[in-house]
Amino acid sequence: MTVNEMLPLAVIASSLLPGMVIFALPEARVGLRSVLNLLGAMSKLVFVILLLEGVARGEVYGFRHTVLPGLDLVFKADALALLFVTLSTVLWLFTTIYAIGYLEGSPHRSRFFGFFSLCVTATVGLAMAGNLFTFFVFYELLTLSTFPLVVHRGTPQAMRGGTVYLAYTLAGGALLLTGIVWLHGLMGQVDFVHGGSVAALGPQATAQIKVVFLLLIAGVGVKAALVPLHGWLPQAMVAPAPVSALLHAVAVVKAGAFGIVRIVYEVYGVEYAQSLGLLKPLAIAAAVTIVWGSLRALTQDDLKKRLAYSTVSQVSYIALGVALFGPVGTIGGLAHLVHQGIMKITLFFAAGNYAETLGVHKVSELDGAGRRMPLTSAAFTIAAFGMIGVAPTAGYVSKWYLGEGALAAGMDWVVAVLWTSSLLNAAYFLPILYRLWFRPPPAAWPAEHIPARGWRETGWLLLAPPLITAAAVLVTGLFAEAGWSPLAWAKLIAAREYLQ
Amino acid sequence: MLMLAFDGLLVLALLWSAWRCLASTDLSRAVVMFIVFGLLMALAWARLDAPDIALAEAAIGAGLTGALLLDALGALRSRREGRDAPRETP
Amino acid sequence: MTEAWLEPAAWLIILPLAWASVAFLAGPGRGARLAILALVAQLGLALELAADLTQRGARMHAVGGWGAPLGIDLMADGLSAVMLLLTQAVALPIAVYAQAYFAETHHRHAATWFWPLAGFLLAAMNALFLSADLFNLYVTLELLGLAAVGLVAVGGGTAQITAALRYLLVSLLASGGYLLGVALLYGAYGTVSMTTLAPLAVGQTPLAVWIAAGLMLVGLLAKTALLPFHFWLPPAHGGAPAPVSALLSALVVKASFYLVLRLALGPFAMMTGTAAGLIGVLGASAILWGAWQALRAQRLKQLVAWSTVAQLGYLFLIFPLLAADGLALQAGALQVVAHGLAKAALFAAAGVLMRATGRDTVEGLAGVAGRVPLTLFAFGLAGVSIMGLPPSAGFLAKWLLIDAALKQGQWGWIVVIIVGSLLAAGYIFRVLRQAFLLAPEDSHFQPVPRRLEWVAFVLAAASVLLGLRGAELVALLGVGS
Amino acid sequence: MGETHRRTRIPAVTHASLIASLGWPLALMLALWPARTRRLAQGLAPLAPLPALWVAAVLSGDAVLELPSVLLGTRLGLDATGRLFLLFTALTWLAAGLYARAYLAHEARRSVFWAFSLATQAGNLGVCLAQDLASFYSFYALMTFAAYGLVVHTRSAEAWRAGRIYLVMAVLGELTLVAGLMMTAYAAGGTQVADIQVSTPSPLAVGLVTAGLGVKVGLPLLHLWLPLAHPVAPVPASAVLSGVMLKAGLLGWLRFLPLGYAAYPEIGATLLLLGLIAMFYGVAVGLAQSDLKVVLAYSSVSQMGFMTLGVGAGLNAPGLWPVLLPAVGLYALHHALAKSALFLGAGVALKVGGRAWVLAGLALPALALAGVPFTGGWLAKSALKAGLIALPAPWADLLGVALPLAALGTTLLMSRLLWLAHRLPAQEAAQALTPPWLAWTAAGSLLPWGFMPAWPWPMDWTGFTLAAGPVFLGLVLAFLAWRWPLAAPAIPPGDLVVPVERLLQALVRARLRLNRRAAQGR
Amino acid sequence: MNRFTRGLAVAVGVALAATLVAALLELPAAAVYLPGAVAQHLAQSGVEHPVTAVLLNFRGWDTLLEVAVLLLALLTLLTLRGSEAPVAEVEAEPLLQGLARKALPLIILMAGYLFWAGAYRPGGAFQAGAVLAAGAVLLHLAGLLPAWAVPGRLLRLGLILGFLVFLAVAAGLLGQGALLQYPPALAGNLILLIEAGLTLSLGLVLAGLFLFVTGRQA
Amino acid sequence: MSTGLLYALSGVGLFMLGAVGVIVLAHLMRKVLAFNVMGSGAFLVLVGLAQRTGQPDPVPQAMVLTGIVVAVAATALALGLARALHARTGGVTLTQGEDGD
Repeated sequence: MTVNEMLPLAVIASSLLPGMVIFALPEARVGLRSVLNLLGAMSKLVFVILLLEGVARGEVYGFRHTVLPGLDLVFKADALALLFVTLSTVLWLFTTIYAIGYLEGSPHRSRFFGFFSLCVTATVGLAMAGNLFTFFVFYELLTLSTFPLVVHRGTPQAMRGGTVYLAYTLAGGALLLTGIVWLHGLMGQVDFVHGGSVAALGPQATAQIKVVFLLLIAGVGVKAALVPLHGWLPQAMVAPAPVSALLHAVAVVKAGAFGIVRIVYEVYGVEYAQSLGLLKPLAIAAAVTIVWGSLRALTQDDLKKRLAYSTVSQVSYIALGVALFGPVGTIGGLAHLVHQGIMKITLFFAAGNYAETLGVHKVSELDGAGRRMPLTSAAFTIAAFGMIGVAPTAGYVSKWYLGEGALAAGMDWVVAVLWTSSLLNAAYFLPILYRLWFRPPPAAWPAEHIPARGWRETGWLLLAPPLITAAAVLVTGLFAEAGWSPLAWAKLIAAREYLQ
Repeated sequence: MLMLAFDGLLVLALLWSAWRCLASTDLSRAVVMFIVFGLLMALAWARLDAPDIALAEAAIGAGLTGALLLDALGALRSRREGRDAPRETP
Repeated sequence: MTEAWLEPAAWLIILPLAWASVAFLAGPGRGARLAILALVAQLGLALELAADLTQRGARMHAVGGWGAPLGIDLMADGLSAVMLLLTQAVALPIAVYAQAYFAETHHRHAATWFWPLAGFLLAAMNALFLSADLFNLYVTLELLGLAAVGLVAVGGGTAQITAALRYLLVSLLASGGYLLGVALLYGAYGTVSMTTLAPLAVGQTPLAVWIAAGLMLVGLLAKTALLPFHFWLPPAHGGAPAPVSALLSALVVKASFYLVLRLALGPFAMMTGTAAGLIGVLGASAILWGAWQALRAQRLKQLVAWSTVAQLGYLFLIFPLLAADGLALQAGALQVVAHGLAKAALFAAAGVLMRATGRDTVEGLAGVAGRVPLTLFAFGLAGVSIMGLPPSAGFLAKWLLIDAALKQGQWGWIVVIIVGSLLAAGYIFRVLRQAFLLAPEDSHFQPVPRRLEWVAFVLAAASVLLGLRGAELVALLGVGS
Repeated sequence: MGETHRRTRIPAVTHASLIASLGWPLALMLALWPARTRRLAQGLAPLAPLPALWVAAVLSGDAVLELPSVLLGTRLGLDATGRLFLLFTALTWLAAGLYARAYLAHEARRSVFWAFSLATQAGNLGVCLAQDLASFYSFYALMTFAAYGLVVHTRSAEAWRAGRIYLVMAVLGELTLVAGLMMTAYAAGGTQVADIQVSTPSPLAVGLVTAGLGVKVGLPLLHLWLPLAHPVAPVPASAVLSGVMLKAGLLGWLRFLPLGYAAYPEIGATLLLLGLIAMFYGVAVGLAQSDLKVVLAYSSVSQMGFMTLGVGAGLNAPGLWPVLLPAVGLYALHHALAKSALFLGAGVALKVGGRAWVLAGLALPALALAGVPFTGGWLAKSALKAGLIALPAPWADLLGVALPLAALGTTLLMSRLLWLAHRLPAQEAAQALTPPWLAWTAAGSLLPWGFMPAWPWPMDWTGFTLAAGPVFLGLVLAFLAWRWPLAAPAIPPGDLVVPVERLLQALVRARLRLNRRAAQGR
Repeated sequence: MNRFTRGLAVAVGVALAATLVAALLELPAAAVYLPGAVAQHLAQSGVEHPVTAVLLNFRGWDTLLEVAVLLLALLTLLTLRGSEAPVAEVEAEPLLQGLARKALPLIILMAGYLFWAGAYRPGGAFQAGAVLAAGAVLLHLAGLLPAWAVPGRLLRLGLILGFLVFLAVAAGLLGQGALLQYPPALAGNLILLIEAGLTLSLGLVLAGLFLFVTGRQA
Repeated sequence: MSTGLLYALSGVGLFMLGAVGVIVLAHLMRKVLAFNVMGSGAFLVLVGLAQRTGQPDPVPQAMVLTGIVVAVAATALALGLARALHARTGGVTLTQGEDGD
């Protein structure tokens, strides 16, 4: 086995193995568990950096293992995969730090961190999947490994959330499976290749191919929380904050969005999908989701639920970007994959900080929290502005490219969608900011757990991650055109997708 | 021809005894009918040039099975309830 | 080639018979260590046989040196090798499990003759998988049936005895039908050797043979608990002690299924079309009905047993899909193996959960996630295979099944498969969900031997990881077909 | 995108100055956060605009800073328009800052004010320097959102209400602007101002940009926030809000509308019409006000109408733009200076009462606004008029009548202002506020002369009469109104916002009732 | 079981029987004729009686497994009765006792004959074992032989001996090329050995089916 | 019609009689009896059909011997179970409607 084959596996193993060991660890081994966690996260980061460097040089990384005749488990670490892998890896590191602080002293931590590692394993595996089958394998693994995290608290509410989550995702998985097998039956192994391979089937299979597309998109659309398949996401918010932060804001929904990207670009091929007229419905679905999610977010008082509906809305930007036929929209969508991740994770970190530090879970209880926790609130503010799309944040950049892409694709109405969405984003984020900064704090917080010490308004493990990610929101937006930015990477991918 | 008539009668007897065995309302009579049936079967085996089976049928089918049935009949007739509470495996 | 006296196929039957006898000789409750030791050897033999077959193709072993049709042939091909491997692979861990399980005073009475019974059971299955003679198969079926009934009865409670009796009666009725079928076939062709019979039956099929086929298949379906003959299974499998349930659900029902498959591929190859479709419909109904019942079951083991009813249904979906491409056959074999491992794991885990909570209800599981996490993980892993989620072997089975259905344009089955998987997810997660609940204040948990937990885990992990090695299994299956 | 631009060798000092002009206010703002540096930062805060002033006044003309990796390719620099705007912006902020130091001497939440003020200032200055759309929008957004803190600074009920309305309108405006900019950039194929000014975006894009920025400018119907927000802010904040921040919108028009390159007759006509309406509407509603600062705010609506006319004319007749651009610039300068002086003065009047010297100090910029000859207003109006009368048929005549009438209105409004100030009861003696105000008033009256374009207006009596006549007539009317007061209808500040607000409230209440009913039904 | 299902079962049974009868009446002759093969190979089987030859040589494998079936039934019965001691003895019946005492030697003799005769003519281990078992049952009924409790080591050995011998022979002959492949020279003796073991064990097992169960309540 | 065939036909009748009996009869003893009748029927078919030409066939005869032993084992087992059930519940039938149904 060559290095180029092993490196993708190493990326997967670097979270899988620590996770397995952690499962077996007794509850009390906090130190060892933390070391294992961080070691895994760090080593994954190192592997990913090696991959990034290699891919930028044009190296090809991949691995293939035959499961059944004509059915291979394929990994490939191409530029697109690495976009997602890097995002997950970096955010996993921060979230792990955050989770160590967040869950300090709570029960069942071995289980939590075990499944947490498994989730990340699933996410990177999914990102590096080289064919539909492999994608599906990790797609389902992701479902399974997130369930214990959703129900982690063991309350009836958590159970309800978990049940809804499962019902949606498993049903989605079933649709996806049907689509995959169908396609498999039509053309054998469906590897992800630039420009897609379905076009080779020729015109007589068009009707079937369209149905398969519907199945596949509906399947991944559940995780991507496309309306009306989004019902699980707000329910899954009963999970602990780090879970909501990394998984539901980033990993799981992104898995769906990422699936859409792969299916459109590398299974169907964007030109072919366009010629079949499949992109416009997708764009419409994404647009509806964008607006609907925002509308629902408006009326939520529970902070995490509001953020969840916001996720519903924001993730569809990615699908929208994909559906905009042309490189600019693609760049916007792919950049948003990263941008939304860092913005939303910041928001969830902050929400978790309010909950963990002050016992505040509701928007209406946030009055004056900015004075008590200025750093957290500053991070929240930056991310919220990012969500609205205010320059110079990351959100602005992705929205800009989406808008330009829409115009280039002749879908001017998308600009109106973006406008509406931004307006609604402002309508549900600005009141929060207003409460944070401009309302007087209450006499006492609902349940203040962590006292402020000097400028440290909460535990440093809780404080550092949101600050770093908030800084990233600014930096990725501000230096969007720099060579190392997510946007630049997205441009690289778009160039490869559209030039080949 | 005579043998065929005998065979016919034997077959009828077999069917009849089997029917009685299953249909009679009295269980002990049923068991007795079964033993009769077994013996008739032994005859039938003999008619089929199968003396080995006839022997086995007489000894095992009618004899041993009959004894088992009679013994079980006695046991099942006694309407004593179980001494111990039924054991359950959790 | 090994010496003749080292023939693994023969030893796979002799060995369990021998250790069963020795265990009997050794006295009540004895024989565990011997059994485990022997099972290690059996697993080795099965592997050896599989390796040998892959290298040199299928082979016959003429018992007594006569050969069919006068004598009895043992036949080892890919399908039998797969079944043999599965049997030994499940039996070994379950034996380890049983040793620890019955060591508890609470269960000791059940263990008196467990080991000889288990030995005969395994011997019966191995003999069945190797036999190519219809009457010999009848004897192995009876041997298997009585051993299984005996194992069901070892629990000793009213429920178990009732279940055993019902199981026995069904089994006897079924083998009666089978025997009559054999009688008719012998009358029609003058032989009971499958290899001799197959070309004859295909060449000329009088009405009596059709009836024989019907009788035999119906009998076997009843033994496999295909809907509507499933009624005996949930009490029998749900009521027996955990290791017994594991053996029964994982292996015993597969034996009669194997026979159905053998017959359908061999002497009764003429039964296609409507008959196969009918079996498929029954399978589909079993999938749905079994899963539905599992969703409603109050008791944990009952739930797992109903799950068996449902999962067996998948096996019968392959009959309408059997085709030259072999996809459906592969699907069936994979499902047998996947379900075997997974169901053994589920029952093993259920045994642990019951012991930990002290009762056999789904509701009583609240809070066990914190107490026996490994077991729960095992339950979940096995569930993955049962639900047919990747990368488990169960997934590969369902994949192939869907693939086969698509290839033949029989869409209906796909819907059934998918819905069945979702229902399976429903009942598996019903358990997991309950386990993750906060433990009620008044609950107390008993400690459980670690070995029980690990066995469940190993079995479950095997059923999932096998999904990565499906190619090997399929290659083995291809030997001699 | 940046390739098309002239790359010139620019000394490091230029880069440093450009960065400092924006970085210095931001650095001061951040320095307010730690308790250790807070006092120092507060002390230096009034001087925050100095680097910008240096850039505007001293730096050579082609000062450009290109940062291709920042945002969508950032280009900061100065052109003639930018320099003018930067100059009066920096100056006004300087004056307001010095004024604020005295104004806030006893204020507890000083540092909060300074923080928002510095952020707003950085945005405002940045807008002047931005030569590409992304950085312009970034600074513009920074300014808009930070100014919210200034609007609600007093935390009074009116302030919250004004803040809310300000924010809603601002967000609507920004989003519309972004949508318009997207289309514009798409049409222009780049994000640089230089690209956009020579492109022909779709009328929709132009309309969106116009409307988005129009919120800031206070176009009629988009002005609703203005009369609410400007008065409730602390006086120095009002001065910059009304004085220079409105001009940021104007600058946006100048930057992102292809003025002088492409004709958009319909949009131009609409703007002309809206400008006209604004001129009179501001006056009419302003006259019905009884709060000094509200009157001034409506005056701003009215005055921005003049500049709108200029831009509208430019869109309508691109050929006129070379004449119009300096006039609009001059008008912006003049209004910035006069309006901020008036607001600062109003603040003094509210503190010390309607003393004579206060009234005199107020009268100077008030007369300038009215366009009395030899004031900055006169210069600006003359310059604008020179451009406007060259418009095609209906407009030239219409404006020929409307402009003097508008001057009459302005005079009336200013009289009303003075009258209201006069009625203020005398309170404290002169204050620390006074020196910065008076100095600024003086500077403001002189500065426009320095930016006078080529002599626009025949220096004959007709001209004087046309300029002074309306003023005189207005004064007479004002006198009459003083002697024989009419019962003017009382229009609440924010005029149309009141019914709109009621409607929205009713909708929200209905929605809540529905929710409650649904919850009960469950 | 409701009336409908009963009716259905009866109807299906009758229909099936009728069809089957019709099918049998028109069944053509079988293609394979095994009796010929049996006769042909009888000489090499080691016995002269064809049924015994089939039972213990040609299809000896069936017989081996069949013995296991018997053992299994016994095992299950043993499992069921658990470890409880037998209940009170049956009352002795003088008349039956006398009969039994007289019949016993006769029965043993008959069993011996049947066992011996099996090689040449009808008879064999099964019949002999059955006769032995019948004798034991008779003894029990006469009150001369108590019901059996948990089998001791010796009894266990007796019960399993025949099977073990059979199994050992089967396995031992693997070296010949296949299970139960008797060398022609040794075939007769080996079969005799097996039959001897089986007669003993089958007698005990069949008796056990009765004696382990009878007279007790569970 | 040969003797073999005649007995084979009667075997069919016995088999069906027994099979229906096993299903229909409630009392466990009767079920056992019916099972034995059924088995005998099958044996008759096996031997009778093979010998319908009139020639004795040792192969099915040996099979039937095996079958008889199996049947007696099953009978003993069924009776043992029935007795155990009776001892525990006093019942002599399989009550319906338990978990399974």
